[in-house]
Amino acid sequence: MLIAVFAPFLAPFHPVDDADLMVSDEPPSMEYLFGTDNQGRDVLSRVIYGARISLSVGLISQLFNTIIGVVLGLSAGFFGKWWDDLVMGLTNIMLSIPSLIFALAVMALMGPGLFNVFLALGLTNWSYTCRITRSQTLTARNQDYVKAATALGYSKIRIMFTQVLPNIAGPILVIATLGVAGAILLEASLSFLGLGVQPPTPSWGGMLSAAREQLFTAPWISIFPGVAIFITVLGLNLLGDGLRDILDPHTSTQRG
Amino acid sequence: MTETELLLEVDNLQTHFFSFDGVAKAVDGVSFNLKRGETLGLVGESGCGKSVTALSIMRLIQSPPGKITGGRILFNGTDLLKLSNEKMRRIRGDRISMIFQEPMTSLNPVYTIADQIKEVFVNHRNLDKKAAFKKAVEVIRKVHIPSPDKRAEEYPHQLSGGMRQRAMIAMALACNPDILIADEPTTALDVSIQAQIIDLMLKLKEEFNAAILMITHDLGVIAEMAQRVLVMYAGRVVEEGTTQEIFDNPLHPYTRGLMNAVPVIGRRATEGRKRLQEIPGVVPSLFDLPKGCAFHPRCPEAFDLCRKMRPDMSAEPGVHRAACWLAQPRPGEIQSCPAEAPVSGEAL
Amino acid sequence: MLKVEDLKVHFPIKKGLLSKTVGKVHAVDGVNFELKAGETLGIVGESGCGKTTTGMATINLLKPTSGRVLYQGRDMASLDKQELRDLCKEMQIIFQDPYSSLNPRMVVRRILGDPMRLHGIARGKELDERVDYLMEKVGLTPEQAGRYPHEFSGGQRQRIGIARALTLKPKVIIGDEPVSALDVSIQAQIVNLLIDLQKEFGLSYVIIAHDLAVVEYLCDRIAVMYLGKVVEMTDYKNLYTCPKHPYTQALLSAVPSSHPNVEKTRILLEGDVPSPINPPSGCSFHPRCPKRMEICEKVRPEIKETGTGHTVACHLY
Amino acid sequence: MLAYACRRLIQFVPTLLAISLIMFLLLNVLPGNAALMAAGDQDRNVDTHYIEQMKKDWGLDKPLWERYVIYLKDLATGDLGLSFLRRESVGDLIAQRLWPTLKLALVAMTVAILLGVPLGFYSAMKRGRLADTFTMMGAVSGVSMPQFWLGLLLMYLLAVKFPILPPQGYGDGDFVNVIMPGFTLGVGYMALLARTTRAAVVEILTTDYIRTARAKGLSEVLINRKHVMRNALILVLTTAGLQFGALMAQTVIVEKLFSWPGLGSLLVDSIFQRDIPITQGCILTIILIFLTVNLIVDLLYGLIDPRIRVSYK
Amino acid sequence: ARSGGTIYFVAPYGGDVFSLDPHNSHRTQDSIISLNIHKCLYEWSPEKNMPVLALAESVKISPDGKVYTFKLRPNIKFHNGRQLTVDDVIWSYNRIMSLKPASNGSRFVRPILGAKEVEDGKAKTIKGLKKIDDLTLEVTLTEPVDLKYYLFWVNTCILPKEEVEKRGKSFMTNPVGCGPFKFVKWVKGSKLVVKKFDDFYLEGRPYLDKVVYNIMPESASRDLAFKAKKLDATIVGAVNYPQYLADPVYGKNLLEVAEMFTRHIGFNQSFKPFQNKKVRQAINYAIPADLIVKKLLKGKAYPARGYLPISSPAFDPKGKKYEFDLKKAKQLMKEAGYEKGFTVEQCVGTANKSWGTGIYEAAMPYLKKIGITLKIQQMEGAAMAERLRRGEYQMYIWSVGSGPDPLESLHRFHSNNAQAGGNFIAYNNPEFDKLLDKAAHTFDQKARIDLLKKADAVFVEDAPMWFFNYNKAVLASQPWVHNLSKVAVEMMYQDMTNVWVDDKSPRANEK
Ligand SMILES: Nc1ncnc2c1ncn2[C@@H]1O[C@H](COP(=O)(O)OP(=O)(O)OP(=O)(O)O)[C@@H](O)[C@H]1O
Ligand SMILES: Nc1ncnc2c1ncn2[C@@H]1O[C@H](COP(=O)(O)OP(=O)(O)OP(=O)(O)O)[C@@H](O)[C@H]1O
Ligand SMILES: [Mg+2]
Ligand SMILES: [Mg+2]
Repeated sequence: MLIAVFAPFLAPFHPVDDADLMVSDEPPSMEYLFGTDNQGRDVLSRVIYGARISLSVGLISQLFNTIIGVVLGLSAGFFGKWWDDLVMGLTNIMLSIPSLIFALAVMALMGPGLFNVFLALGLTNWSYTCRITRSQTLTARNQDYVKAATALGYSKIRIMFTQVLPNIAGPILVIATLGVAGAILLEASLSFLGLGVQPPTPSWGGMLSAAREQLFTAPWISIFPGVAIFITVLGLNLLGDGLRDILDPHTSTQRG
Repeated sequence: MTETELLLEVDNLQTHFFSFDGVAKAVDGVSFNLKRGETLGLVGESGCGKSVTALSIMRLIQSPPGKITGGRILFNGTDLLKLSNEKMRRIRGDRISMIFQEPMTSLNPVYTIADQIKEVFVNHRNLDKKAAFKKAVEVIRKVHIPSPDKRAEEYPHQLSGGMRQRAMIAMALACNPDILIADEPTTALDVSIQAQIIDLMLKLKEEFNAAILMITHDLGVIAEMAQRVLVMYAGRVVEEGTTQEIFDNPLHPYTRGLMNAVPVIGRRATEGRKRLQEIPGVVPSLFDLPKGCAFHPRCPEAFDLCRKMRPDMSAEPGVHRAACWLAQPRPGEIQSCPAEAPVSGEAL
Repeated sequence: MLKVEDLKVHFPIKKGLLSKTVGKVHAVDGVNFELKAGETLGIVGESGCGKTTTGMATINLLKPTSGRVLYQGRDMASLDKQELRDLCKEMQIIFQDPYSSLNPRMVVRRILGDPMRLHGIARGKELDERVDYLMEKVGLTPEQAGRYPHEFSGGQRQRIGIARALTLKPKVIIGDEPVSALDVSIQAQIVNLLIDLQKEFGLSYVIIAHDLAVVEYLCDRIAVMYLGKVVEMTDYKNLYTCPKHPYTQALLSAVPSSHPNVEKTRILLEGDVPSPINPPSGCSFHPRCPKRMEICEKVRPEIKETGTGHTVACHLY
Repeated sequence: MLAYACRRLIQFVPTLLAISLIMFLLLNVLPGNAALMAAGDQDRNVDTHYIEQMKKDWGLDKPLWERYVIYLKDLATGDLGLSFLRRESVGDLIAQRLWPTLKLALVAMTVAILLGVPLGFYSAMKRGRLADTFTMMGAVSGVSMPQFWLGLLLMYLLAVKFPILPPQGYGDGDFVNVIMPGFTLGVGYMALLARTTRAAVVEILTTDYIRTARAKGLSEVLINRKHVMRNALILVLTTAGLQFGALMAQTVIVEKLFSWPGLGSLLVDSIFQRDIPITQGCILTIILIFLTVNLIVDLLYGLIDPRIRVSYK
Repeated sequence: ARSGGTIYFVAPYGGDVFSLDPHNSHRTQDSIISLNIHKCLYEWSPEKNMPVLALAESVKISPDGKVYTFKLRPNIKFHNGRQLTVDDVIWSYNRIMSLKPASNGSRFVRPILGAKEVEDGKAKTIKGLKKIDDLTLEVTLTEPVDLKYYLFWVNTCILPKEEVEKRGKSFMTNPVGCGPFKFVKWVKGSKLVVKKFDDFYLEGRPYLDKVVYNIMPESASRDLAFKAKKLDATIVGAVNYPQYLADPVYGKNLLEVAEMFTRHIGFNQSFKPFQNKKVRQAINYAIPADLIVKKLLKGKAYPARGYLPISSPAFDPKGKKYEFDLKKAKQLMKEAGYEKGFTVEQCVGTANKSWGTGIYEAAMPYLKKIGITLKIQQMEGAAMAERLRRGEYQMYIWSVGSGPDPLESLHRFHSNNAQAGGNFIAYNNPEFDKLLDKAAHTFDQKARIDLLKKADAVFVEDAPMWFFNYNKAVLASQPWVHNLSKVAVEMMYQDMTNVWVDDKSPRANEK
């Protein structure tokens, strides 16, 4: 995260403008710590700038996912009846359409662009969040404190947002962190098929797949973004596990 | 084998849980003994260490975070704490067995009742599957489950709570153990079912002549089942005696408080609604026990000494005794100059 | 004050993705009672007999399948939204489980304050004062209002639950097993608190419990439920001295004795409580009844008055 | 059980219809069309006459709703239509590709289960220790390892450096050909299953019935084998079932890498070529498989979990 | 030459083979294989770099260039054993014109008199095809075009009527032709096997017993498979080219040819700055095409001079070439009044490595120097094809076929060819048009070529595009493979008739 924010200060070169074809495909050296890519751009700088794109792809699209998933899941779980059936039907459909295919179709439809990548990924993966939110809502809805709120004359919307949502935020957050990792990887797959973030903007997935043919001739070009993805995914997974522990009422009550 | 044969001797048992917040001395120096054919009741409030005591005897404390840090558990003279895992495993379910509070979750949902009882015979008696099944049906019949052949092949979720608890009992008694530890066996059950189970246990005890360690927080159950009673508070035994003694002449203020806190059915009709006696305050956290006697902040009879020093048991195991300064001669030097002991309000 | 007439609550049993209704749970199957001002009514019965459901339907947390709940003569079903909200100020509920009945993400001050703000009972400084007042009333200190529920013990939480029920100054409080989850030593504190509050505020209680001793101690009149029906209703004295329904008798005898010297003759019931999905024909207690007669299998006994204020539904009388 | 299965099968219909509509709309508003693609790979002079001819022949000039109605009519008779570019029946095309993809997915799933489940189990047993951390880190790297990396690496190692496996291709359906792609595809899912298994086992280990089993004096080995395994299986099975659908759709990269004649590459190629009938057919097939697999998982569930078995009746 | 053995070849383009009925196919991928199963009147000769007679033994062309009289070889047999006659030719061409959906071969037959009427359903048979006898065919054209450049495409192959009708749809997957190899089997999406046709009309050929085509779209996998010796020959991608060049074994066996594809960036004339010729020229001067070819394409391309590629008969080696000259570029920009530069918002392109958005990326820093900023939009082929036809772009980067017939190639930019017809840049220059029209009516080969050279020069001077490069197709083969040829139309169009393997091949005796 920090790396992403401070990219301009950390990166030794500009990821796009400092391209120099004369030094393309240079292996790592003192000047270019991670080597250069086929366009003669500093891989280190691109990895650092790529963090911005990849993380924002992950975060923003996951934000979309989470909002869609939570709103639908919460309302479905809470209001039930035909609305629940409808939302669950939709969720099941989304769940069964392969996410890559759906993202692919959305991308092809909306055309290229960073924002569209956010949107495509953001529209794709909400079904899981939605299911979890709904099932959590169903559990939370039957908690005594929710009944108490009803007895105290709270309106449904108020109960939904003040009583239910804060209590199911934990699992949702955990899914969201894992989803960020998923989105980063999905963007990489989209890039593989040529529909990811627009060049020359560096994204890890894009760098990785752009350099896949050079895996054996110039391994540094793809290894470093690969490692960056690995570390991020690992970090997010650990963060997810950590959040799970922190937000688990069992552990937190024991603390008290 | 005489009536007074000593089966189990627990001596200064210490079981602690190690967590980030500190060490919880869940069981802190518990001593008692158990004779063949006897039912020993273990009462106390939630979290006072009853289950941990039982699990320590079975050596089933989750580790980490738990650990038995001291004491001895002599079973027929051998120290269970010194046995190898393998040897201990052979004792479990065979010589000492245990039933748990939650009959709903204590049975594996994916195996039939017979399957789960069979295991005991296969494990401890090396029976083949067929013979084990026969034996299983036999014990199921013993615990008065109707149509045992049919029920044996059913899954736990197909049985009612009471039946599941019977199945648990059948499983525990399968190998005719010397000691049966029952950890709140009826708490999760309805009153009428509870009566059935208590009745059953009493009958089976006669038949098997096992010793029972009966854990409960319901004094009524104790009154009906136990010959002797241990009262625990915050990880320690605070009073021991025969049931009669405990009910008629409780030594420890905590025991007295318990007795008076429960409404007795029918008493209102005869004596009118007398205010129930409360034990003020809350059960202390194990991480943060008060100095001196752990009960003193809630004790109506507490005095200076209680706040400074923890009282030990007033006598050796086996007689009516309590861990209270009121029930025993106080240490000489303090007794002589009680005024010198400063009252420290901060001890609270 | 509060009158429940032939209350029935049936839950549909749904199955499969098509949610076909395959049966009904007769959770509450015709319950009648009346609650007078300042009175305490007890409801006892075994697990699953419909006590909670009755309570929930009474304060309109559940919609009855049929029957009426009248509050001060007005049928609740006929009230509009605003009137229902106002009804909240009249009737409140205390839950059994002190752990799940408080929102774990809210501090106590909000738990107690929000409803009052919502109903415009108090705001600003006045609100804080009232929260402090309530805290003290239930035996907690005002300073503790800044804490989260998990920082309290079970007994203290139950006190908060009671304080919350009092926020809107209700006249009737329904206690759904308010002490069952508590330790013996804490139970007495809460029981005493309930009695004190009743005296002070002139409350009427409906206390739901399965512990006969507690109910007898707290309540003026007691209804014994079995499988969704009230089988016996009487005052506390009669309940102990002359229980009439065989089920009540068995229930009483099943209560463990209070002293090793008290010898009890137990009436052991056979079998388990039948499922409310297919209640037995006739008297629903007949399969377990030690005194069953032929008629019990076929005819459902009507509730009969067998003495002043003592009603029972049994063919023996 | 049979009745239950039938009922579930009938419930597929509305889902499939909804999906077909969504996908139909989505695909038909995509820019570009098959006729352009058919005019040649843009490598020769373009024949406009031909393009118009194509559009007419394929009905691309008709309004959208009319095309959907026609499509539905065909679908009702089990006809998935004719591929635009391949001029073959989509049904046949899919039939040819289905087995290779299923084979690939099954091998991958087997790899994932055979490696992932024991790994998760092991990790759960050693939870909190170093071995656990390492195993789970390995699992995460399995997830974040791009398939084409792993595939190429394996290919390099096992076909070039130590030529023990064919580098690519379907061969004549020989088993040796499926090993590498299957493994490549399976590793990511293995990691996922390892995590699920670990979580499931950790949870089960704290249940009361495991405590009961211990109290019975059963050995740890027996407890794990009998009591933990079966319960964990239930949870693992759901994950595996849900994942299977994803797996079927994620085969494209591996298929391209290993020249595997599967549905995934057919699907993705057809999207790029705007061959709508194939795309539709593939998606419906994949979803049908997904639904079927989940149905099977559900039914299997019943076999393993007696609690559910009863409710089928 | 040694007879026998099997060769493992590769079909590298865009996934599966679709159809082995060339009338019903439009893809390079399909033709690679069809080429060896089917035959046409003409075939491509790599040596002569133009089409030569194949099924026909001789041809007589009338002076006005409108009547061709073909004499077929007498010994041509279809794989089912039947003799091929003029009837088959006529039937095949009629089929091409009347297929539904339309056949991609139709445009090659359309110049024949009466073909269009058949296509439009107005006639049953093509009027311009006349059977003189079983082996003599008279073809009348509507316009004098150089028919060899039309009837050599495998899409115009001659098929046996009875087999096509018998097999119906399955003919596409199980074809019968008269080429050197017979179809054996096809594992969809993975590989395709053909085996020697013993009755092939050339005595003693083919040498090979079997050819296995592996369908391998991923270049990295191809590379590994080749190194694992599971491929006898493979097309080499830019990334691996230096490695192959340096390889002691493979380096000597590389076949290189300038393929007839011209990679370029097209300028949309409706974008104001691009209306100025000086701007277009400035861009041509500003981007170091040679350097990009060397670095990004690893030298695997020939920097472009004009539009027509090196292997085109009308290529002019002395023609004007825009050499990298930043000063001149700046000067031109200044003259054009764009000293401050401008931003090109829609630079469309695909993800292709050699002629996709990567080239924009490489060009960007250089264009920046003359003030031009690029905004890249990467998309897939289908979407791009539509945008090009609609003119919804400001710059596109693409590779288009620019051969083998130079006239046809240049005709793409004739003003009467619509944007949708391939003149994406909507080029319109009367001078250019005139030269092309004249060339079309000139039958003297040399004079015609000269006219076309001139036309290309006009085009280059106008600079409606940035001329990037002509693909250098590189075929690597194992040392035991002989007689593969440099095919300028498309390197992978390898006619296996003359290819043989020596006994060092691990598959020397595989049947
Ligand atoms: N696995 C564990 N980890 C940490 N602390 C534990 C664990 N098990 C028990 N404890 C602590 O040990 C103390 C005693 O617990 P125990 O279960 O013996 O109480 P109990 O008397 O059986 O209560 P209950 O009546 O509620 O069953 C409790 O304070 C509990 O917090
Ligand atoms: N929402 C529901 N849907 C279906 N059945 C329900 C629902 N709520 C309760 N029931 C069923 O209705 C019956 C009565 O339930 P209720 O909770 O009122 O019993 P109770 O007397 O309060 O029991 P307990 O003492 O266990 O709290 C039970 O059989 C229960 O399973
Ligand atoms: Mg316990
Ligand atoms: Mg209840």
